[in-house]
Amino acid sequence: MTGLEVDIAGIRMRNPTMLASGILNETGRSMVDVAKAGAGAVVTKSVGLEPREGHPNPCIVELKCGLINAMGLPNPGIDAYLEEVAFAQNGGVPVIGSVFGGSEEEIAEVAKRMASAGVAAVELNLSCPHAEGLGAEIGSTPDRVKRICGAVKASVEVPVFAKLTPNTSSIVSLASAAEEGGADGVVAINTLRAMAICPELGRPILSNRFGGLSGEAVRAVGVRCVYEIFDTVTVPIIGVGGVTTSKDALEYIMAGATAVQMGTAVWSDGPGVFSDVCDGIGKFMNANGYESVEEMKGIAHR
Amino acid sequence: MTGLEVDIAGIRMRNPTMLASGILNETGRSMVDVAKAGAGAVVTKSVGLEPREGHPNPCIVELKCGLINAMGLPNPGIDAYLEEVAFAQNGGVPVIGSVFGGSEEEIAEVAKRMASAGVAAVELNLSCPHAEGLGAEIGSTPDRVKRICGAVKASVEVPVFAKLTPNTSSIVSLASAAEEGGADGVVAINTLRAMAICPELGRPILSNRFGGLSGEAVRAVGVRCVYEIFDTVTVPIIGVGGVTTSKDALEYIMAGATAVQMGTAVWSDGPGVFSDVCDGIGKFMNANGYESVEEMKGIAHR
Amino acid sequence: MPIGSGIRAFAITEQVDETPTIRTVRLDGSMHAQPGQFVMVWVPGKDEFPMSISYPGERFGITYKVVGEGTRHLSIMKPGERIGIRGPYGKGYSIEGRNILIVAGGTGMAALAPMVEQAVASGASVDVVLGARTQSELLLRKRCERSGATLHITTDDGSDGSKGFTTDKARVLLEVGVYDMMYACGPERMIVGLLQLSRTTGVPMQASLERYMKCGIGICDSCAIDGKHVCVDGPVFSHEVLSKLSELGRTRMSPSGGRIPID
Amino acid sequence: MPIGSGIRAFAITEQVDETPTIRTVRLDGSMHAQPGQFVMVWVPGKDEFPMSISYPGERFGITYKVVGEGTRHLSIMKPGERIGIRGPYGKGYSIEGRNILIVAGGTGMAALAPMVEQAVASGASVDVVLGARTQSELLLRKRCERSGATLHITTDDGSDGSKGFTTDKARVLLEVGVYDMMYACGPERMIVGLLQLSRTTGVPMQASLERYMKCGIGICDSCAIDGKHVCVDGPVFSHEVLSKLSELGRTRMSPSGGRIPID
Ligand SMILES: Cc1cc2nc3c(=O)[nH]c(=O)nc-3n(C[C@H](O)[C@H](O)[C@H](O)COP(=O)(O)OP(=O)(O)OC[C@H]3O[C@@H](n4cnc5c(N)ncnc54)[C@H](O)[C@@H]3O)c2cc1C
Ligand SMILES: Cc1cc2nc3c(=O)[nH]c(=O)nc-3n(C[C@H](O)[C@H](O)[C@H](O)COP(=O)(O)OP(=O)(O)OC[C@H]3O[C@@H](n4cnc5c(N)ncnc54)[C@H](O)[C@@H]3O)c2cc1C
Ligand SMILES: Cc1cc2nc3c(=O)[nH]c(=O)nc-3n(C[C@H](O)[C@H](O)[C@H](O)COP(=O)(O)O)c2cc1C
Ligand SMILES: Cc1cc2nc3c(=O)[nH]c(=O)nc-3n(C[C@H](O)[C@H](O)[C@H](O)COP(=O)(O)O)c2cc1C
Ligand code: FES
Ligand code: FES
Repeated sequence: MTGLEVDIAGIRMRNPTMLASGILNETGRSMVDVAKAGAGAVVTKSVGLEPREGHPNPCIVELKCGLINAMGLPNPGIDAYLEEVAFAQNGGVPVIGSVFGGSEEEIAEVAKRMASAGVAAVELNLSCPHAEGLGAEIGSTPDRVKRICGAVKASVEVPVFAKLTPNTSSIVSLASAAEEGGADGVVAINTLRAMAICPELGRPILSNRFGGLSGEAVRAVGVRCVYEIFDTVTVPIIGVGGVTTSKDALEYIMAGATAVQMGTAVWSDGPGVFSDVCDGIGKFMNANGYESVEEMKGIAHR
Repeated sequence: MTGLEVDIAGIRMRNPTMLASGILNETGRSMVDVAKAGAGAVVTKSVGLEPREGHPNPCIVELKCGLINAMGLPNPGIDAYLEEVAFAQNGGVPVIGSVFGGSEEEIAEVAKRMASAGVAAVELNLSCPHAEGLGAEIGSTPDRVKRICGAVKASVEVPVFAKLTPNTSSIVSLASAAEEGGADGVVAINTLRAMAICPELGRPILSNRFGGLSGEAVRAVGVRCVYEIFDTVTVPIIGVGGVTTSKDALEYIMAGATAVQMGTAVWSDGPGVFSDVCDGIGKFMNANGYESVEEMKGIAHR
Repeated sequence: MPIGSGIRAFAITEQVDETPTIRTVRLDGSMHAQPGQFVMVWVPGKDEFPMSISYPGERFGITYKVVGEGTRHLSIMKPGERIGIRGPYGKGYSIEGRNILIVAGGTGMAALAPMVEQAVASGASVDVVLGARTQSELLLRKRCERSGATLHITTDDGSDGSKGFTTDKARVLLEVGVYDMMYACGPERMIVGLLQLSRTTGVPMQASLERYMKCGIGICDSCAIDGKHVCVDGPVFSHEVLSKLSELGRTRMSPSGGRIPID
Repeated sequence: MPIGSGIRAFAITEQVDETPTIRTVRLDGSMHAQPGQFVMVWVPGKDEFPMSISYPGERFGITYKVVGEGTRHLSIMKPGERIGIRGPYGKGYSIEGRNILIVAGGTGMAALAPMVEQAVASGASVDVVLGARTQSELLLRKRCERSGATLHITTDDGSDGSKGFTTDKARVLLEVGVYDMMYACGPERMIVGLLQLSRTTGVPMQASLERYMKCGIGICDSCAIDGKHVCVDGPVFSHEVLSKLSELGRTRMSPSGGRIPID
């Protein structure tokens, strides 16, 4: 691995940036476009067994330094979605399939079907903070995380990444549990459970009332989580949350991330943000004498 | 109570804004100045039994939408600090004494001495995210929170407020525990555990590495916490985290807060922020036909 | 995709019946926008949906057809009651040329009315084709007449103007007239028809599309059409872009992201 | 208290010995600041502390006395190594008047050197009293001489200039000269002495204070003096403010917030 290339659980990426789940990945075509815009890999939307409309509108709130979303895991069901996954392969970068479900068995089943579409890995959404009986509601205890990872590992051949919630007193114990369950990597962080109220209307803005905070606002929390996890687990870490500039990505990498994902930055800066971030990382490496991204990984622990 | 006045656990405040603990409250004189600038009450710095220098510098990081601090609970010890508390009474607004400690007994003892200086209430810092053996390290389980509140209640006559950590999967269970332990109110939220790394230097900026995120970045998390707590506990709630404008304060009040505290806004907007926020609340009430702050409390739950 | 200002609440100043099924709501505030841009309209407790700004500027307004729960609730709200608005969003029409043809079908005139006025004000000669199912559904007709544009009415049932579709009238006009640009908003099959005319006559075109929208800010992908996002890349697209859209007139996405055929 | 830009890393370009105990470090970058403003200097892994900007502009620099761990570590850093800087912070000197007296004691000239140059450049007639314990510790003497100001040296031990304190020399100058403004930076007892002279002679004064600083941005209260915050209300204060400070020359706060007497 030299320059911007990275290897994560055997998946080779031309650069350490990925599209985060839930952003511009309802359609295969959008994922291809994001790949063309420079992402090193794309994660799909989180998909379940059956079609789901998600929460009614309003499902997004724009803040000064981020977004709150309560999409509620809308998706057409894994079988219909496989067509989009197949199309996404045209982007020429690894496609990672994000899946969710209400039980070990269900998640394992969705993961299995997802894997059949030739994804490079599956990412388990154990962390959505606003969907009843799903996401963080089943991913907040180490025991459950371990069992889910174990079940999925038993059903797919590709690497399995567990995406973890920061809405906990110890993300480290969730990461350790994922590793014990056999996960090949952990993804941190999903959104922080949050709410916005419109004073004039005297009510929460989101139809679901609660949503997940992302963007600039959460970066320092995400970097902290990755730093903590790196001290404890040995599997690779993918950093997510508030990455908009190369400096942000470097914070995650130096905290211990092998790669980073970006979501909200696609809103604030457009899909060009992937190549901007990669250019910035490249320039930083030149200016500071680093020859590979790997070399910078976790150096803030020295 | 009409207009901006509020009553919280029997403490009458001319308006619903308070200075948050740890901000411009090392000296009595600064607290008086903040009271003169318009705060309805002032909370003192968190104080322990013995003098403590806190963490070495750097102990603050400026972000685009907030601060990360790792002051590390510096304080001259309760006995020396009582002089500052006494002076603070000259501000003409209620003074709330914030205390911390490493055990039930220690916290109860500091609270007792604090109460002797004539504070209107004591606030228990069970939530500082960056001090070993203190704050959140002892305030993250319901059981411990309940016992600490019980011990303090047994040692002081004034109302007791428990300041809670958002770095948990359920702030509601901490709030319920505080209520069960006899707390007269809960304060939410303290800072989110966070980190910033300087890429050029390849290391965390804070000497303590970990710190607490405050300001704009955390408001949506704080509002969510207050909203959740209001659904469960009956004691009054004081909302903290990212309040800078009257709109922000109204979000907290409508989520269920009786009053709000401000810290980081003193940095971004100066101490004049207290009267600005109060003016804004007053104008909003006039424009929207509310006659008291109380009337707006929790209306986002309708 | 600049960072927006979030939801703002506005009081309703009046509700005006435009047709038996279409109303205009005016709001106590101002909103400056290009013709063709839209806002997300939050009817508290009910729904949030995209609507073109039919009256930009002071006391701005939107003109909506009652088609479901959200719009029905909006229609029964009284002056003084408040709704939430975020935006303006998206890319609107850009006014180009001295001879302009504007084609509006159904509620399409809601988006195009400010365009008609601004085109006339720019000194252009403006022909407007306004079509509806029947006479009583002709939207904002008086406003168009007052603007100084030349109005050509079509109705499906022949109750006013020429019987037939807007595309029929547009074909005739394009055959005899010389136009620099055609602007359209209406049902997708109308857009498809006009795109065909644009191709054969060589008159360039800008048309506004509709897709199910959730975020409105280019992040959720629910309004995607061949990788373009109606909320940020549109809703107004040029004929160059429109000609490349394989999904145009064929499929759209449901709220769950499944593909459904366009009727 | 505007929102700052956070810590930035700068490479050291050179370290220059100014006196046996004081060095100047120049950095690869630019920093525009008023005379008297300061930066927080982060010596990675060691400490972060406030330092006046002694060389503003391109290749900016600070001039520091080695007094403890942090400054000692800074002093052994080599060109190419990097430190973190945040700022500029605080309120500096405002240049006023045609006849100016500048009084610098100890490391005080670090803050005042840019002031001397700008005052001369403004066309004012500038007298500078530069004092130190002994001749070898006279700071930035050459730079003052080159500036065109009139230099008056004092040393405690009489090894150069007049024997005695800067306050003694300032008294003499104030008695014979006519000054519009006096500027000072140095030990707090010097400031107290000059404030007394300012009062008796009626010459207004601006002086820079030092207090233990943690945040540097007006939030932690550790630099408080009678409710003023040296980091944001100062470090430069006018004689009006200085005269009202009951703690001036008496007490300061330790890192734990306890009050300790000023030596
Ligand atoms: C850019 C844009 C501009 C529009 N401008 C106008 C306008 O000026 N006037 C007007 O009458 N209509 C306009 N529409 C259509 C309008 O958004 C729908 O009629 C409205 O959402 C119906 O809401 P409802 O709750 O009453 O219907 P529902 O009962 O929720 O649904 C009825 C139908 O309305 C459409 N719809 C519902 N929700 C949405 C949504 N979030 N996004 C897109 N379509 C939706 C769907 O086709 C659905 O099948 C516009 C749509 C778009 C995308
Ligand atoms: C606004 C301002 C401007 C200053 N400008 C200069 C300058 O241009 N040149 C110069 O040599 N010195 C200046 N100082 C003093 C300088 O900050 C201290 O000498 C330096 O902090 C010592 O650091 P250390 O780690 O070597 O010492 P330590 O061993 O940590 O402590 C030695 C002494 O230095 C002082 N000190 C230490 N840390 C701080 C701190 N965070 N804030 C304030 N004082 C501290 C204390 O008096 C302490 O007792 C200035 C101070 C302030 C407040
Ligand atoms: C609109 C939106 C939808 C999201 N949907 C999903 C999802 O379906 N599955 C998931 O694991 N994370 C989802 N997330 C979380 C993101 O993948 C990411 O973890 C989070 O937004 C933090 O990264 P960011 O700050 O770069 O956006 C979503 C985020 C947003 C903003
Ligand atoms: C510099 C600083 C010091 C703080 N010190 C304390 C403290 O000593 N005790 C405490 O309970 N909270 C402390 N806090 C947390 C604040 O009281 C408050 O809970 C938090 O900053 C969120 O509010 P804000 O966004 O208005 O700042 C501190 C915060 C900051 C920024
Ligand atoms: S509505 Fe979400 S991307 Fe367009
Ligand atoms: S150093 Fe913190 S207030 Fe001045």
